[in-house]
Amino acid sequence: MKQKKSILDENLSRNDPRVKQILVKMKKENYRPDALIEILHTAQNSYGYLPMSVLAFITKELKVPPSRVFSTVTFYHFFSLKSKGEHTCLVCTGTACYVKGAERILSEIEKDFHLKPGMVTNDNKLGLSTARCIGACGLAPAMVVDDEVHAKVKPEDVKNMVLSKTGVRV
Amino acid sequence: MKKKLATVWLGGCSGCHMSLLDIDERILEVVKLADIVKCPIVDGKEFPPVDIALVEGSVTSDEHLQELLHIREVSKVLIALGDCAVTANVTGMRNYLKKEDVLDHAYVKAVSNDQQGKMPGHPALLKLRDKVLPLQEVVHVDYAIPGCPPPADTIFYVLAELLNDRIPNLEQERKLKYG
Amino acid sequence: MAKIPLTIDGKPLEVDTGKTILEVCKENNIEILTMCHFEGIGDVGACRLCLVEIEGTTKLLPACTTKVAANQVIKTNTEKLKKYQKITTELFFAERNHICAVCVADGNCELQDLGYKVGMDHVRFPYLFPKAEVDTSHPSYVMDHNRCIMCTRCVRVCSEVEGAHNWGVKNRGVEVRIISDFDTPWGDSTTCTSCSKCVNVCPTGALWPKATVQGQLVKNPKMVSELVAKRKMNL
Amino acid sequence: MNRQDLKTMADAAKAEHNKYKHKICVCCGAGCISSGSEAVLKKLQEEVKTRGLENDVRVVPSGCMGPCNQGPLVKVMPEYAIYQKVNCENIAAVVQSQLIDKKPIEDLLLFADSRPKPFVNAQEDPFFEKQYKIVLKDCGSINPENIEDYIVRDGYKALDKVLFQMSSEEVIAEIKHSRLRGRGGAGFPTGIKWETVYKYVADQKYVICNGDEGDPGAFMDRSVLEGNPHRVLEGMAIAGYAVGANKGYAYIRGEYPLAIKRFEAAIKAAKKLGLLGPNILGSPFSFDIEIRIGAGAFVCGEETALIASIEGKRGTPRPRPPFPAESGLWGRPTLINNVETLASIAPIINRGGEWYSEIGTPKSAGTKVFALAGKINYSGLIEVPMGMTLREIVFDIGGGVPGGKQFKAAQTGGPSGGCIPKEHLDVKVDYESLVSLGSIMGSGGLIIMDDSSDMVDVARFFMEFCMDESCGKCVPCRVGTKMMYDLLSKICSGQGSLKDIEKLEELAVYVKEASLCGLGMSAPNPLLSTLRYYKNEYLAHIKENKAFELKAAGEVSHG
Repeated sequence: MKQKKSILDENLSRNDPRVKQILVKMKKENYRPDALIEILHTAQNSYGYLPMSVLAFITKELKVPPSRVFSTVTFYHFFSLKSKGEHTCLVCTGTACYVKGAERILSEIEKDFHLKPGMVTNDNKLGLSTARCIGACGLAPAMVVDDEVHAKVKPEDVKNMVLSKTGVRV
Repeated sequence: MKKKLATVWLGGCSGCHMSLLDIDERILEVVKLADIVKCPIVDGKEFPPVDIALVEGSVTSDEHLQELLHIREVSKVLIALGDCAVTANVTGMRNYLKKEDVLDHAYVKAVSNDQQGKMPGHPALLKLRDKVLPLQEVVHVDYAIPGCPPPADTIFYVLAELLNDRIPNLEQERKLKYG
Repeated sequence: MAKIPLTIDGKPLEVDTGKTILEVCKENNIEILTMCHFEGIGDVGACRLCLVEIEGTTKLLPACTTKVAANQVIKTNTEKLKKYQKITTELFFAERNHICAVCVADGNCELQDLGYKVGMDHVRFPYLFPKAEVDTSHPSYVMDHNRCIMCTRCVRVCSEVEGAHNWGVKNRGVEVRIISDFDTPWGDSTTCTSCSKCVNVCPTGALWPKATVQGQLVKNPKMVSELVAKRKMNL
Repeated sequence: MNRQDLKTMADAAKAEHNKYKHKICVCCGAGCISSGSEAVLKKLQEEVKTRGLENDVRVVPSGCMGPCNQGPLVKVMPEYAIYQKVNCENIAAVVQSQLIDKKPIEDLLLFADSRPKPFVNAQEDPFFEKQYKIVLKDCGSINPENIEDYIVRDGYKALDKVLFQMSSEEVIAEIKHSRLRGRGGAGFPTGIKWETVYKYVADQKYVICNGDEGDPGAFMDRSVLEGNPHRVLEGMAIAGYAVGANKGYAYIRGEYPLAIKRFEAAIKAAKKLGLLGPNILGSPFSFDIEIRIGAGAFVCGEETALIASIEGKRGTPRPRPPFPAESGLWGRPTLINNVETLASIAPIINRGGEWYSEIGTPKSAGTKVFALAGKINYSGLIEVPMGMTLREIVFDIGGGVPGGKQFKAAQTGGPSGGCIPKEHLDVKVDYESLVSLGSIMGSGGLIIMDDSSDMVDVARFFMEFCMDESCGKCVPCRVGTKMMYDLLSKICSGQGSLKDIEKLEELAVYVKEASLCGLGMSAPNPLLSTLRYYKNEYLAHIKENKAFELKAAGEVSHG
């Protein structure tokens, strides 16, 4: 078949500190294909998400088929192909939080920031996601703003909480 | 007493009615046992109570919905005739698109010489529903004869059985045909 | 090969050890419905059509991946199994957009045949009408996701037999889709060898050669089975 | 380090610890940290120093103490006084009155705001009094990041015992004798599982710790991994010795960064002391552990899916047999045990299977950790003997339902379980009794609902979960959960019909029996159990349907 331009033709700079992190991890795992998920974790930590060029890079370095990488990435909720935003707001929708009104928190955020789960604001400042349970059930309803867990969240406090933590303007 | 039979044409291409006509001379056996009291080619405004209603087509508009609900109420046996009635078929292919986009494509964007690219908006026109539904998702259906069109032999078999007070069994390979 | 006794549908049989229930049934002309199974490629037990009842086990087990064992009492045609085969078939039809009237595989489709076999005259569950793409970017073939039933035969034949690994599966749950490379157009694939094996093993009208019209699809599924068999012969 | 070194180290550390008059534990579980306990810890350390008490008082960060929603919690030993909602402002007063004036501040004691009179010794509080801690025994009392703390409390004694005094067969016999059953949910006898893996001959075997605690509403494994990682590590090594495996994997949810960090630290510390790695304690047995971080897929809690995930693939399950005990990770015999199961091993080896088997009920021995949450006064982490009634758990330990509302249902087993209604509050909680009520023990999430909960919506909530988490491999689960979810949503929005309930029932039984793995097989449970106990609520939703245009669907009389 005639070769068209492919994502695999793109090259990343090996001097990029983020690429270096991935390379260090790959070396540590001996470039074993079964370490793919571990390597994807590292890549997502350094980039915040998984750009296609990074997936192509990993594919080439590990010498695995592209379909294997893409099918694995899209299977796990943790991995994201899109930027999650500079600041993240994660609302737990586990059972305890559901019983204690996580829906109301979500609708509050939708009202204040025009965000639905999985969306990012137009300026890429704030992203909203949900989790199936962050294991803080005793503190339900819970939400995480930029890695900090907030317990027993009241819907009416959500707006100020997000604003003060992230500095995002509405 | 002679039974009463009706045939109906909802969202479909009338191909199922053509297939019904393909039972050819056997139609004489049918009319021996039943009067065809309502049919797209029989003039009549009311839909009277019937023993058997053969319904072609899917539910695509509010009018279809009202009609079908009425037919269900006045029919002893309701038969979904053909793939549109049974699966939504080609008429249902707009279900994965937005209704507005479909209309836009058909009336505004399409090359047309009679509408000047305008959406028809006369109040007498029927209103499309967001989703096209096969009959069983709206009312209870007693028998379904799939096929696009359904085989004439199967249509006749089902009618003959019902008109002779027997229960047709469609769950046989040779009676069923999809597409 | 050592023989073991077992009973299938009340029939006492002596069969080879190490074989699957499906293999034994085929040898003895006992019909088992299958969809994800394909002679020559590995079994995954995903379609659940070949489920059988085994005395002493509460779970229903797939005939394609379960090995025979001595003194098993197997039932393949109970009312419960027939009912479940029918529901599975209905779910297949309801999941994607199987418009037989405009499908290249009409009349030559394993999914249609299955429907006739289980006597499905209509689907009792609501159709999902998902939005599914049609990929026509490959110079010779088309991938129509509307007709795909996720049997993954194409994925397996591509990796196990051809060794190209062009196909994969993305997402999960009802959102799963067959992908080429990075979910990129099939025509842009860097791994596809255009060998047509996937097209020939596809049970429905999801994969087909271009310039095929409605109802005119001709497939050669035996090609793959025979290829695999010949390779094993080490000629 | 050899056996003698371990003993010497334990004795020295014990003597060192005994020099202090008090030990103050500041809960640094994920829950209390989110309430600000790390700042409290720092402030407390300063406070102790400023008052010159550093030779009398040992301040340690600890794992979870239990009543998570009262945090940050501070425990003063040996008095066993627990202070709740401690902050940087009031910590000085606590030190002053508790340690110097020897007069506890009643207003700050645990449950001071809800009990008529709080308990000066928290062990006397019904919340703790009714519990029986085996798995959680050291959790909340030791610094999880300090291996010495664990060793002082008989840590690694069981590993030492099996390595030098017991054969593999004897270890397995002891576990079988204890009647311990898998705590991951299904309750398969642990000893038999170990024996099966032991019997297969292979060049390589594996032990996997399943820490992919995916049930929404469950945080037992997280708390154990965060609060006492060495106990799990020791359990894995003992399991490795028993089944003949020298390599272990700990698969931990990516959502639990603290658990991962502490378990990593525990592995490092154990390796440094020779409690992990080649020739453990100078014995011929070698064992190494690697962490694998989950990437957010509930189905990976299923054995075969978890294995696929460790192999770096999509976490889709495959049909069993063959079971992982025969053909698991990379086709080798593999033992997979849940965190709580592994955390129960060391006490059983130390105190004997006989002791353990006498706790609980005839069929379900031992204790079970529950994560109590939802509409309940005292939510948190508890451990009770098997066979305790639901009423005791909800009302005696949990303090009942808040806000003057009525108890309506207890949900166990998460999306794989069911709802237990009021009339079964006196059920003795064990594996069999919960199954007979249409639920399952599950991994230990226990969510309490009050009369404001709409049970059809609860069923919809769990079905949505299963639908999202279905791997998509087999037809019944992939399409069936979606169909059931759509039907439940239809009913919830008032557009349902009686026919929809019939369809739901038919699909539920089909998905339960025809699915490939445990996720699909149990996905209909919340639906079936709510249909069983709250059918009237389904019917009430359908009655509302009159207002909708599609009302005739399925309700028209015919024939």
